This record gives sequence, structure tokens and C-alpha cells, in this order.
Amino acid sequence: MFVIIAIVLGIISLIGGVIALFHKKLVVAILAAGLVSLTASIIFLLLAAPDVAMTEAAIGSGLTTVIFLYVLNKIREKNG
Amino acid sequence: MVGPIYIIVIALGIAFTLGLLGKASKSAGWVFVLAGLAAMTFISAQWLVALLEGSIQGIQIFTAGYKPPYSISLQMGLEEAILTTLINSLGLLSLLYLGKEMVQKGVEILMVFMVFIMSMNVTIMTRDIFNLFVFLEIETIALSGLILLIGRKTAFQAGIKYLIISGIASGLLLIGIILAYSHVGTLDINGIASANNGLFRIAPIAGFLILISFIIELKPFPANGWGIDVYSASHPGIGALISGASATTGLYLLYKVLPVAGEEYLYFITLIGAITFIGSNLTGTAQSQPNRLLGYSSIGQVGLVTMILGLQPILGDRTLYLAFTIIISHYAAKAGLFWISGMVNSSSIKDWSILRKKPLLLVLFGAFILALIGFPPFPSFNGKWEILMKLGESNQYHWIAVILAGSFIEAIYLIKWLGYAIKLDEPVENQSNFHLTKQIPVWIMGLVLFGMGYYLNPFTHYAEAINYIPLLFALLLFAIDFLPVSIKNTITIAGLAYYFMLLWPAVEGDLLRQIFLVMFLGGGILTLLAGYSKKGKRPGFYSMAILMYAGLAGLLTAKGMYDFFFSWEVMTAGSYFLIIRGKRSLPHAYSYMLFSIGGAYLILGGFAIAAASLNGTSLSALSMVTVLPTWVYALIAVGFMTKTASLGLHIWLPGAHGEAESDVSPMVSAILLKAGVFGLLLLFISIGATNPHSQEIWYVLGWIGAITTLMGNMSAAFQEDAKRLLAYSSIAQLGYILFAFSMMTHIGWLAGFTYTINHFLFKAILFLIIGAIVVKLGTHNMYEMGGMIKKMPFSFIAVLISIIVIGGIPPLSGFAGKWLFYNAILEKGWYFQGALIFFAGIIAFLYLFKLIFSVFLGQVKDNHRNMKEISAWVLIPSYILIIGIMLFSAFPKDVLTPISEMIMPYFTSETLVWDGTKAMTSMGYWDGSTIMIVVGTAFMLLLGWLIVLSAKAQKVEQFNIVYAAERPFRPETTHVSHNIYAGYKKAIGFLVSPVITVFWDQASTFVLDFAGWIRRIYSGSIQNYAIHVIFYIVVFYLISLGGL
Amino acid sequence: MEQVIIITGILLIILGIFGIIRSRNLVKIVLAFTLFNTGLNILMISIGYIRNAGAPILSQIPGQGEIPNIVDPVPQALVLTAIVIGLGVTALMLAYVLKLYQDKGTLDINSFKDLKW
Amino acid sequence: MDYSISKFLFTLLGLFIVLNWGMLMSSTMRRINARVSGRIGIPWYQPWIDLVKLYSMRSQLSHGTMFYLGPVFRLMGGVGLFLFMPMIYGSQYFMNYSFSGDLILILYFQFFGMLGMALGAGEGGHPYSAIGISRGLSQFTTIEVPMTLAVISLAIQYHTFSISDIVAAQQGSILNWTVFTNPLATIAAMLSLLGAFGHSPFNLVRAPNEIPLGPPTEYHGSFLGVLRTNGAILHVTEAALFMNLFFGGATSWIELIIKTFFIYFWSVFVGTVFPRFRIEQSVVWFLKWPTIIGIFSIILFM
Amino acid sequence: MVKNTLILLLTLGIGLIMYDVYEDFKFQESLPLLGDYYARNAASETGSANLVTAVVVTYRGFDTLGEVSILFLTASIISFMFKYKEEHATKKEYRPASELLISSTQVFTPIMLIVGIYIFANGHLSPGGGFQGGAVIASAFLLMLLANPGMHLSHKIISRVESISGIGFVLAGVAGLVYAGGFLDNTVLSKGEFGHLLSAGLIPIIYIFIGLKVGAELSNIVSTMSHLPKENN
Repeated sequence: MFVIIAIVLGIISLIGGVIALFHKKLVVAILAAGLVSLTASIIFLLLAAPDVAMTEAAIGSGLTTVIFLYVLNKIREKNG
Repeated sequence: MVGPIYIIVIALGIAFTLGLLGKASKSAGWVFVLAGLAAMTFISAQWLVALLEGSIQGIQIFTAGYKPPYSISLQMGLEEAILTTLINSLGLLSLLYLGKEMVQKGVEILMVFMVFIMSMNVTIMTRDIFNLFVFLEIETIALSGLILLIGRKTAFQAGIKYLIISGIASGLLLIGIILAYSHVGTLDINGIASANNGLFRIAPIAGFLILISFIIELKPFPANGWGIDVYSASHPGIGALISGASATTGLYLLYKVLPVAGEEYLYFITLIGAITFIGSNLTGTAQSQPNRLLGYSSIGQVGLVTMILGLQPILGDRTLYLAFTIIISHYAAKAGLFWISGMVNSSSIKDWSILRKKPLLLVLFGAFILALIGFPPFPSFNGKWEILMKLGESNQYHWIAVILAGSFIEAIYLIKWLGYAIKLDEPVENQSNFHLTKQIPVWIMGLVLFGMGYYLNPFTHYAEAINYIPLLFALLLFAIDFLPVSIKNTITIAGLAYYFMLLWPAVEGDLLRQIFLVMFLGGGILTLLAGYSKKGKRPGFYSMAILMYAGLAGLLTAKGMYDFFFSWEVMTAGSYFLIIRGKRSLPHAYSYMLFSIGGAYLILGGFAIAAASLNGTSLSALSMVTVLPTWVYALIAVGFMTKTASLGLHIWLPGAHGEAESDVSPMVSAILLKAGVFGLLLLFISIGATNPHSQEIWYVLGWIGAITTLMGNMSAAFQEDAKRLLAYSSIAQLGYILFAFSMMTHIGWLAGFTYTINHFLFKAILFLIIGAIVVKLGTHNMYEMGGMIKKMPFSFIAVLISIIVIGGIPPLSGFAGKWLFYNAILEKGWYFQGALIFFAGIIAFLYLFKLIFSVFLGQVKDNHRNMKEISAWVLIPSYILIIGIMLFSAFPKDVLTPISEMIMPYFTSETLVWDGTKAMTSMGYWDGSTIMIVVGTAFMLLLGWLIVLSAKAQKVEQFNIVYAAERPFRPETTHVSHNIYAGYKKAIGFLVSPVITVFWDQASTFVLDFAGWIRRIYSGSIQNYAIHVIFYIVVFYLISLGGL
Repeated sequence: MEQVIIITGILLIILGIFGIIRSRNLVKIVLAFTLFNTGLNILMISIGYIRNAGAPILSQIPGQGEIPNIVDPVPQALVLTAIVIGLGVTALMLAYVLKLYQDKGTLDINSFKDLKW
Repeated sequence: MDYSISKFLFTLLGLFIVLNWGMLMSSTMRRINARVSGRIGIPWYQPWIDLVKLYSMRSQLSHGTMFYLGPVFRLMGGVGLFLFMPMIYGSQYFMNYSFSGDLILILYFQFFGMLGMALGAGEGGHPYSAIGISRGLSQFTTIEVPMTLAVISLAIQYHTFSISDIVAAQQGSILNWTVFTNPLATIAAMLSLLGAFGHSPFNLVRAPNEIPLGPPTEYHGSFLGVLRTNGAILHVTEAALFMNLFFGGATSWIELIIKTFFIYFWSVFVGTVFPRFRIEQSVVWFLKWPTIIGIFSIILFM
Repeated sequence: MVKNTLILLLTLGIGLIMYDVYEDFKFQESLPLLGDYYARNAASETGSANLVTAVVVTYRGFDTLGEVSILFLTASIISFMFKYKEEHATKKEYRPASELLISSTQVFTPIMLIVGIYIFANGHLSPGGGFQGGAVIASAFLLMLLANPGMHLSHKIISRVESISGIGFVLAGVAGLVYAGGFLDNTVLSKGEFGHLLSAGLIPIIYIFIGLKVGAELSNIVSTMSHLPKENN
């Protein structure tokens, strides 16, 4: 059971990673990276690490993504 | 004792408190931080002092009250105390230096600064590898912030490059750490290291990853473009920190994690260090931006220390000490250089000539440069010396070669830079700012450098105690540099005379050294007499002259290889500064220095290999070399031959001697060249005539000597520059000397000594007088002179006597040399070399005639009609030397007999026999005194006869001459002196085509081009740099582990 | 399960490094970094994992000689630190990226070659 | 080492003989030369007449001290060479002062006069002097190469630099002469002699056509007389050197006169046959064949 | 092209290295040395139920200090980077946020703040702690910023909080040094009763400092980033 979840999560995170790297649109890429973090935090839960999972969710997929988006916003502002 | 943990408490406390201060009190924040750094320095220094005294032991601090591995522990031992003291004090001085910029930019950067210094303290002290990682990250981030201090846009590019690369490195480090943890279950460095020795050692890949990330942080060549960008983009004050503190820390961390990675990586560490040392310096040769140049140099030095760390199995427990000698030199020198760079504030090393306005800074600049290259009395000299000796003992010749080659390449650009500062015209515009608070830190670093050199000397193995008094005397002369020339000249002469008397008893009974002592110091006094004719202050001249003489005297008193080499380098440095004083000397002094350093390194290499088979480094032990003896002898001999300017290594001499100041030329020609001769003599004596390993060497040296003589004389004949002519003549004379000594027979050596003494006498006279005339007439070109015999009769007589000696014309002492020479040649059986030498000897007449004719005879040039005799201060030493020539000519026996007896023990072959005043060999005979009498008498009779015959001769002007048809109007048009050997040149001038100059030119062009080509990899693209780093990692992985 | 997770972590690391050296867009490079870091964190946590063990939160103090059935807390503590550090570095990098963008109006790394040789 | 008065007087006598023989020889040679080119030539006593005339001239100009000393140096060179040369083998008195030095002394003492002359002429300030001297020196450097090689060859052969010993080694039979025992060295030396005597083809140094003026004109009266005196002495002494080294030396004045005559004649003979070389030609010529021969003469005895 | 090939090759090389890592990966059957010690003793030594917290705050408290410093540094550098422009920047016109966002912000912000504080105050008992709590607090500020883009967080207050909590952290460490076994030793205060809020000695206090500091720092970063001027050149 866990194995399947792990495989699914792994595949999701890898796909997210590939999107993050290859997608032309930066917004999508950033969100995809956020998704990777999110799946990672689930993986941490699987690995009996609730503390880390919380942190990863709050910081990795939360704050980091927001900061990315802020910066992207600034860049767009200038372009537009 | 204040606990070391308070270093961190203070730093963080202050950093956090700064936020409370707000914007109102910017300078208060600065003072606050300064006080904090002072406190941190105090804490670490107090530990250092206590640990050095031995009053306490190093301690381990357990955070959270639990013993490692269960909690993070810090360690404060001697190593940590030294390094934290260095780092904190550098931080303190940097902040002082950066004062204004820091205050302006606000509290944030002060916080960053404080945390930066703190992080390095922790990385040094911590014994937990993950903690190390955390504080390394802090250091990285803080540094990337400090780069921004300069407020330039390029700083951002450098910052992101730095962040990205160190991000990769720290990521790999983390993988390594966690892998290691999974194997040994601890994060304690000591724990991992001890586990490595046992069963549960960490996986090789973990060791590799940990190691490679620390190596990447050290910016290894060629994966270091980002690092250099950081150096070149950041404020020089920050550059000083990166180079002095950050690099030092990085090296210590590498040392710390080496046991974690395991011993099998040591070889790769050495290799990496070697590649970096050579590669980075090589790239530096093509660089002209000061900060970037310093960056290349820093990375090179780091490479050297990395090498030393990798050589642990060979250097043993000396590793840390040796690394420290290099690090401390680099620390002080680089910090000082960066700070000066900040003051000069220019993007080209050519603008550093502005430093001439600040003599003290210029002197310190020179000291820093020399310390980096490894000159005495700086610590790096001691370090390199011991390293090479150790390597030699363990037969690690390739590493010796690498260290010497890298050091030499570094010298290439550092010396160039130094020369620019001393010689180039001051820049038209400059933004330099020599504020006192910026100067003080530089002074302190200078003091550190000299102080550490003095302090570390006794700790160095294979080293002898050094007599620092002459160096102090040089310092004293620098201190009184504001006095007029006459006073300083008197003091210098008095000093030399005193030193002469001091040394005389020391060399009592050792004729060889007595002879050279008279030449070095006696000659020094005589040539200094000419200094009274100079006006003004001659800033710096006397301290440098003393430096050179101190070196020369040191050669004589040296007992071992160490103090010999020490003196040798001191002499080289002093003479370089003397030579570069000439108006157009810059390129020539540069090539002089490069050849000297190259030669010195060959000597050093020879000594090092010799150390392999000797117990200790006594000079006299050279004869007992059993490992690669031929190589040892050849290396040392070639090293000395750079000083004697033998063929192939001579191209520096004509310019260096020709362009030097009028009283420097005799010093460097008549006196300094003899240092090379002295070295060769020592070498030859210790090798011994019958040594089976050196026969080929002598044969080759003989040929080199003969060809040098021929080429030197021939080149001299085609010279139009009076001083260069003399310089080429020196090359040739040294060729004779080399040839004579290479024969390794009793008579050959007598000939060699005769030549040495003669050359000392006549070349001093010639350079003194011709130099003074050149100054007086305002031209070097002989065809612009003429007819000076009536204006300067005393000079003429002196020159005439000198050239009679050079030509070897009986009855003067030159003939003694010639006669001994041919006897020796025939005895030795070197007939063709002998014929070549003879041919060269006749060619000498070409230039001798040219010299005396063009300057003194013929028609006076119009603008020289009102010339007077040159200064008596030049003539007095010349005539003292002439008395010497006359005595030697009339009583050769009294000079040659003691020499003969002195060298008797070295040779089994036949000797010179004296019958009254007559010298006899198996081949022939010669009676100097009789010849003097016969020629003198006959000459007087004939002169009397002519006087009787032409008593009524009418004196007429020179221009009153007979012409067939056209009569020139102006006398100067009738002075034929330009290119007078045109026909000769047409016939055999091809022999002196500058093949060797062209060779060296092309070699240097090649090096520069190559360097320029290499540095193309530093394309400036972040992506490329990342690729380099990954490439570097993968390649080293494949080399070190892929093959496992 | 651990196998799969480890492989995921490793692949993320490789993907991250690939992204760092391949991307020409600065933001993408920073993104690649976060991937790299995430992969690292996964790898680290899985080191401490012990099959069938619980989270390292105890309900009572274990007795003498008793070993609670929990996973290793040490890697978790490390990863906690690493995540925060990662955030700091990422934020800083992004600030730099923004500065560079404001300077040149582009995110193409090849435009930032003012420092070279 | 004999510094007695009688020794001195005998030496003076020798010098007198050499001087007169030198003058006679030069007039004879010029007559031969003239005959070859179809002229009558000077009377045999012409040198004496010249000498007397020159010494008695009243107008004498000096350009300076070195100009004045030049001829003295020059004459000292010739006389010194004579003094250090053993003239008659076996004669205690006509060994002169050769005990003060050997062959090397002779070789180097040649330079004494040359240098003095060059300096004296140099102070004359005449541009042609400088040209002449530079050419002379250039040529001289290469003339000496084969000569040196020959001397080294001799020194190897006889293992001595002492002229007397070399002569002694050649006594007994004509076949002991160096010319037979070491023909290569002799050839090299005799070719070098051509240059040393400065006859055509190697007489560009004092070429009568291109340089009609210069030293011979600047130096006149007693100065020129001194130079002429020296020329006579020098020619004989140098020929005597070759005689000593290669042709068995002389045991009597008659032998010396005959041998030196033929040695001197050899250079005149070549001079009438060959045209003059330019300086770069003669330089190259001397460095070519005579040098090679000289080298072989050494190789044969190594 | 060459470059792309090189990049692929290098990725392959990295893959090789990572394969090696995978090969050497040691799956734990039992707790390793350190983990074992902590599992046995950490609870009794520190009084903290959450062992991760025990490790983070006490045993590896020094790391945490560094970690906090990193955020501190980052915030300082970022504000240094944008400082001057900010002072000269003119007031910007912001597009007003949607009504929904504004009103939900008014509801959620206080809740989030409280949750954040709860998380770090209970760090020694349950999952979570200073970092997580700090992140939640920062998120609250973020939400406020989103709802009211023109709002300027008082930098003064943030930096006061940041400084004071930082100093507090350091002083707590020193207290451990002075009154207990070493720097950051938590046994200065009594360990209290296991599993209670007021237990585990200094841990909750330190974690509160950490939480406040992290929250302040993250808010600082976020607000600096969001108030960046539009145009510089």
C-alpha cells in the first residue's frame, strides 16, 4: 500500500520537477515546484517525520512559492 | 580566561542588538561592532598567548552540557587559537579600514560583517560536521552580502555566481554528511575519523562528496571563475577578508575534514593543489586588473597550501607548521595588498605608480610582493625551504618541480607589478585616497609579516640562525631617508667598514672568503665613495644597497644551505631595487629579477634533492650527495650561472647593467656578479675535482664559458651604447671565469682567481668612470662623444690602464690571467675551447678600442666643448683600484702564492712552481716582475729618445689635420665612430644574431598567450561556471573513485 | 517503500543539477535549486527511517534500557535546519535575480558577463 | 736572469743588426716587387735615406699626449717583441730577455704596439685613422685564429710554450723542423703570416689608394721615423718567430738572415700575385681554410 | 550543440555519482549510535516529548542558532540591497484587492497568528516548533499584505521583535552556560512534568524566541520583497 503511494508521489514529484524545469511559463513552473515540495511533505509524513512535513509544507511549498511569485510579479510589472 | 563561546555570544549579541539601534546612530553601530571585534580578538588572542606559553591546555567546549557526539562541541586548541586570532584581528582591521563605507551603508551591512566574522570562528572551532555545514552556509551568505558593499552592479553578478556554486557545493556536502552518518551513526568529526580507522568506516563516496565540496569552496583551478569574479567585483576591503580570512578558514576546514574523508584522498588533494597553484598563477600572468590579479594570486597560494595539506604523509607532523608559514605570509601580504588596492582605487596595475607618493606604503607593497613569492625574511621563505627539503628527503622531485614552477610563475606577474609601481609614470588622473585610517591597517600587516618572519625562523627545520643586524641597519637607513645624500653615504660607508672589520676575524684563515670579503665589502666601500658626487636625497638607495651588501656578506658567513640561500635571496632583492633605479631600467630589472628568481629556484631545487642523501644541510656536505648527484650539481650550477650571466641566461645583463645608475653599475657588475662566482666556487669545491658524477658537467660548463666569452665580446664590439658595451664585456669576462674554474685543475683555478680579481678591479673602474661620463655628457651613445682626453685626462688614464688589463697585454696583470689560462688549457687538453677563448680575447680589442677611441679620442663634439673632468669622488675609488692593479701586476707572486696554497688540497694535479719571481709550469714560464722591469726600462729609453728627437714638436688642435680634397667644416663630422666594425659585422655578425633573446622573448610571449588562452574559460557566464564545477567534480570522481 | 523514495530523492537531485547547468533563465536556475534541495531533504529523511517505527514524539519517558520504537530523530533535526537554510538561500538568490533583472531587463544568464577573464 | 751591462750591450747589438737587416730586406722586397711589375724600384739604401730625412725634419706637429705616445708604444711593441724573442739558438747573448716569458708573452706583446698605435692615431682626430684602425683590428682578430691553432698544435706537439725548447726540439736534422713534423700547423701559421705582414691581398688596412692620408701623413718627421724604425725591427722579429717555431730556428746570424728572408719573401710573393680583399672577404677567408687546417693540425696531435 | 552534449554527459556523470550514493545507501535496521542515545535519554535529559525538538533546541541548539542567523542575514542583506531605492521610491498606486480577500483576511489573520504561537509554544510536545510557527506567522502577514498591498509593515516593530528575540535566544544560551552545563543547556529551568506545556526547561522559551525571530525575519523578507520599487534605472 505504502509502496504504491510512494510510487505515485514519486512520479508526481518527478513530473512536477520536469514541468518546473521545462515549462515555458514561469508561473506554471513555480507552481509545479511548489507541488514538488508539497508531495515531498507528504513523503515526509510517510517517513514518520511530522515535524519536517510541517516545515516543508509551510516553508518549502508555502513561503518559497510565494516569494517566487512576488519576484515574478515584479518582473512582470516591469515588462507590462 | 574568557571562554571561547563568548566570541560567538558577543558577535551574535551585537549583531542582533544593532537592529535596535535604528538609523539614527550609524557611526555608533560602527563603534559598537568595532568594540565587539576587539573583544573577540582579545578573547582569541588571550587563548593564543596562554596556549603558546603552555600555561593551559586546549579545551573542548560542550554546548548544551552534553559530551560529543551527543551534542555539538567546539574546540579551542593551539590551531584554533591561532586561526581565530588571525581572523578576528583581520576583521577588526578590516572594519577600521572600511570605516567610512560601512558607516554610510548602514547597520545591515555591519550585522552581516559581524556574522561573517563569527561564522568563520565557529567553522574553525566546531567539531561537528553538520554544524560546520550550517556555519559554512552562514559564511557563504554573509560573504555574498558583503560583496554588495561596493555598490556596483557587477557585484550582483558576482554574488549570484557565488551563491549558485556554493549552493551546489553545500548540497553535495549535505549528501556526504548524511551518508557518513548512516554508516557511523555520528556527526562528530573526531568520531567519524576514528570510525574510519575501524570497521565501520564511511563509504568512499561519502568521503568524496564531503571532500570535494570543501575543495570547491577553495576555488580550485580551473573551476574557479566564480571565485575570481568575487575577488574582482567586491570592495578591496572585503577582498582582504576573503583572501586573508575566508581562504585561511577554508584551508583549515579542508585539513579538518581530511580524516573524515580518509587518507586515500591525500594524493588527489596534492594533485588538486598542484594544478591550482600552477594554473591559477599562470592565468594571473595575463591579468592587469589589480583586484582580479590578487584573486588569481590568492587562489594560487591556496593551491599551494592545499598541496602541503595533501603532502601530509611526507611532511608528517610538520604539515601544519609549514602550511601556517605560507598562510601567515599570504594572510598579511594579501590583506595589505588588497587594502593598498583600495587606496589606489584603480582598475589597472599600471596606476600603482601613485604609491610613490607614499614611500612607506611603497616599501610595504614591495615587502608584500616579496613575501608572496617567498623571499626572506618572510615566513613563506622558511616554509618553502623546509617543504622542499622534506620533499627532497622523500624523493618527491615532481612536487619540488611543481612548487618551484608555480612560485616562479607567480613571480612573473608580481614582480612586473612591483616594477610598475616603482617605475611607471604617475597616472594623470587618480581617485586614490590615502586616508590615515586606511593606512594604519596596512602598516600593521607589514609589521606582522616582518615580525612573523623573525619569530618563525627558529622553528624551521633545516634552518640556521640568521644575523638580522644588517637588515636592521637597512631599516635604520630607511628611517633616516630624509637626510641628504652625503650624510647617508657616510653612514653607509661607516656601516660597511664596521661590518667588514666585524667579519674579518670570522673569515680569518679562510683565504677564499677573505678574497671575496675584500671584493664585496671593500669594493662596496669604494663604489659608494662615488656616491658623494650625487646630489639630492636618493630615496631608498642606501637601504637597498645595504640589503645587497648584507646578502653578499651573508654568503660568506653562511655555514649551511639555508643561510646561504637566505643571503642569496636578500642580495637578489636588494640588487633588484638598486638596478631598477635607472631611468629606463624597468624591463631590464624585470628580466634580471625573473632570471634571478628562476636561478634561485634551481639552486633551491638542487639543495632539496641534495637533502635526500645528506644528513642536514651543511654546505660542505654537498660532496656526499649520492642521490641523483649529477642533477643536483647541474641544477645548482645553472642556478649560479643565472647570476654570472652565462650564455643562454645572459639576456638580462646588458640592459640591467647598462641602464643602471652610474654608481650602481659598478656595484652590480664588479661586485654582484662575483656572488655567482663565489657560489660556483663553493659548489665546485664541495663537488671535488675527482667526483665521477660531475665530469660531464664541467665539460659542458667549459664549453658554455668559452662560447659565452666569444659571444659576449663580439656583441660588445657591435655596441654603440657605452655602458652596454661594458655590460657585454662583463658577460664575456664571466665566461672566462666560468671556463677557468670548470677546468678543475690547479692552474685553471689560479687563472680563474686571477680573472676574478682583475675583473673586479677593472670593471669597477670602467663602470665608475664611463658611468660618470655618460651622466656628464648626457648620452649613452659613444658616437655622440669624443675627444674627451683633453677634458678628462685622469679618466682617460684610468680607462687606458683598465683596457690594457682586459686585453691581457703585458706587462699588466691581465696577462697573468692569459698566461695561466693557456697553460691550464694545454694541461687540461681543452684545445678547441682554448682556441675559441683566444679568438674571443682578440675580439676584445675591437670593443676596447672602440670604447676608448670613441669616448676619449677623435674630435670633440660641439656641445661638449666646455666639459670638465668628472667628479673627484669617482676618480678617487678608481685610482685606488688602479693601485691595486699595479700592485697585482708587479707582484703577482705575492697574490698567487697564497691562493695557490689555498686551492692545493683540492687538486692532485701539478702545480705552479715559483723560482724567485718566475712562475713555471711544465709547459712554460713567465716572470711578471721582470717583464715589468724590462718593458718599463725600454719604454722609458724609447720615450726619452723620442723626446730628444721631437723636443720642438708644436702642439696643434686636433682639427688641424691634413685632407686631400674636401675639407669638412665642423670637427664633429670627422669623428668616425658609429658602426665602425661594419665590415666585420657583415662577415661574421650573424654569429651574434639575438637567437637567445628571441628565444626568451618567444617563450615569454608563449606563456602570456597561453595564459590568455586559458583565461578564456572564464567567460563570465554563470552557466559555464556551474558546468566547470560539475565537470570538475565528475572528473575527480572518475579519477579517484571511478577507477576503484 | 524506502527504495522508491530514495530513488525519487536521487532523481530530484539529478534533475536539479541538470536544471542548474542547463537553464538559461535565472529564475529557472533558482527553481532547479529548490528541486535539488527537496531531493536532498527526501534523501536525508529516508536515511533515518526505520521500518515500522513511529514518529520521534514520546508519550512518556522511556525506562532504563528501554528503546522506544521510533525513527531516528537526528536526520529530521538536520532536515529541519536544511529546509530553513534552503529558504534563506532561495530568498537571497531571488533577491539577486531581481536586482540583476532590474539592472539589465532580462533573465538570460548570458547577459551577465561583465566580469570575466 | 741576467741584467748585466754586457747582456744589455749585446742585446743592443742584436737590435742594431735586426734593424739594418729589416731595412735592407724591405728595400729588397720593394725592388723585387717593382721588377715584377716592370719598374726599376728604389735603390737598396733608400730606407736609410728616408730614416735620416725623417729624423732630421724640423716641422713637427703633435695633436696631444696620446698622439705623442703612440709611436713610442708602437716602437716599444717592436723592440719588446725583439727583447723577449730568442734570436740565435745556442747563443747566450742573443737569447735576449726571453727568460721573462714564453710564446704566450710574445703572442700577447704584439698587441702592445698595436694598441698604442691605434690610440695615438685615434687622437690624431683624422677620420681615416679610425677607419684604418677598425679595419685593421677586424682583420687582425681573424688572422690570429689560425695562428693560435697552430701554436696550440705546437704546444701539444712539443709540450711546451718555451720558444727555446721548441727550437731545441727541432735541432739535429732538417727533418726535425716543424714544417716537416707538423706541416698542417705550419701551413696554417704561414697563411696567417700573410695577414700579419699586411701585404696584398690583406693590405686594405693601410691601402695606399683608398687612404692616401691618415696616420702616415699625420705622423711625420721623427714620429714617422720611429714608426719606420719599428717596422724594420718588427718584420724581422716576426719572421724570426716563425723561423723559430717552424723552420728550426737559427744558430747564427747568417742562418737567421737567410731564413727570415725567405719567410718574408713568401708574403711578398703572395702579395704580388693576388688582388686585395675587402675587409669582410679577408675576415671570412681567414676563418675558412686556414682555420680548418689549423683545427686538423690540432686533431692530428690530440 | 557541444555544450548540450557536455551538459548531458555531465548529468550522466552526476547520475553515476548518485548511483554510487544509492549503492552505498545503508538502510537502518535499528537506531544508529546517536539516534539510539537520543531515543533512550533525550526525553529524560531534556524533558521534551518531541525528540526532534529536543535535538533541535538543545543537543543541536547551536545549529539552530546558526540557522536563525542565516535568516537574519538573509533579511539584512535583502533589506540592504533594496534599502536606498525604497527610501527614494514614490508612493505607488496599488490595485485594491478583492472584497473576499479583504474580509477573509480580517478573519484569518488573528487565527493564524494564534495558531503560529501555539505551534511554537507546543514545540516540545507536538510536531512543530519555532520554524513552523514562525512560518505561519509570516504567512499571516503575507495574507495581510495581499489584502492590503499598500500597507507598510512597521519595519521598526519587526526589527525590534527580531532583535529582542535574537538577543533573548543568545542570552538563554548564556544562561545555560552560566547556570547549567553549557551553552544552550535547557536545564536552567526545571524540567517540569513530562508532557506538560510548562516543561522541558528552557526549550519552550527558546522556541518562542526562535518562533518570534523566524516569524519576524520571514515577514521582513516578504515585506521587503513585496515593497520593491517598480523601476530603478
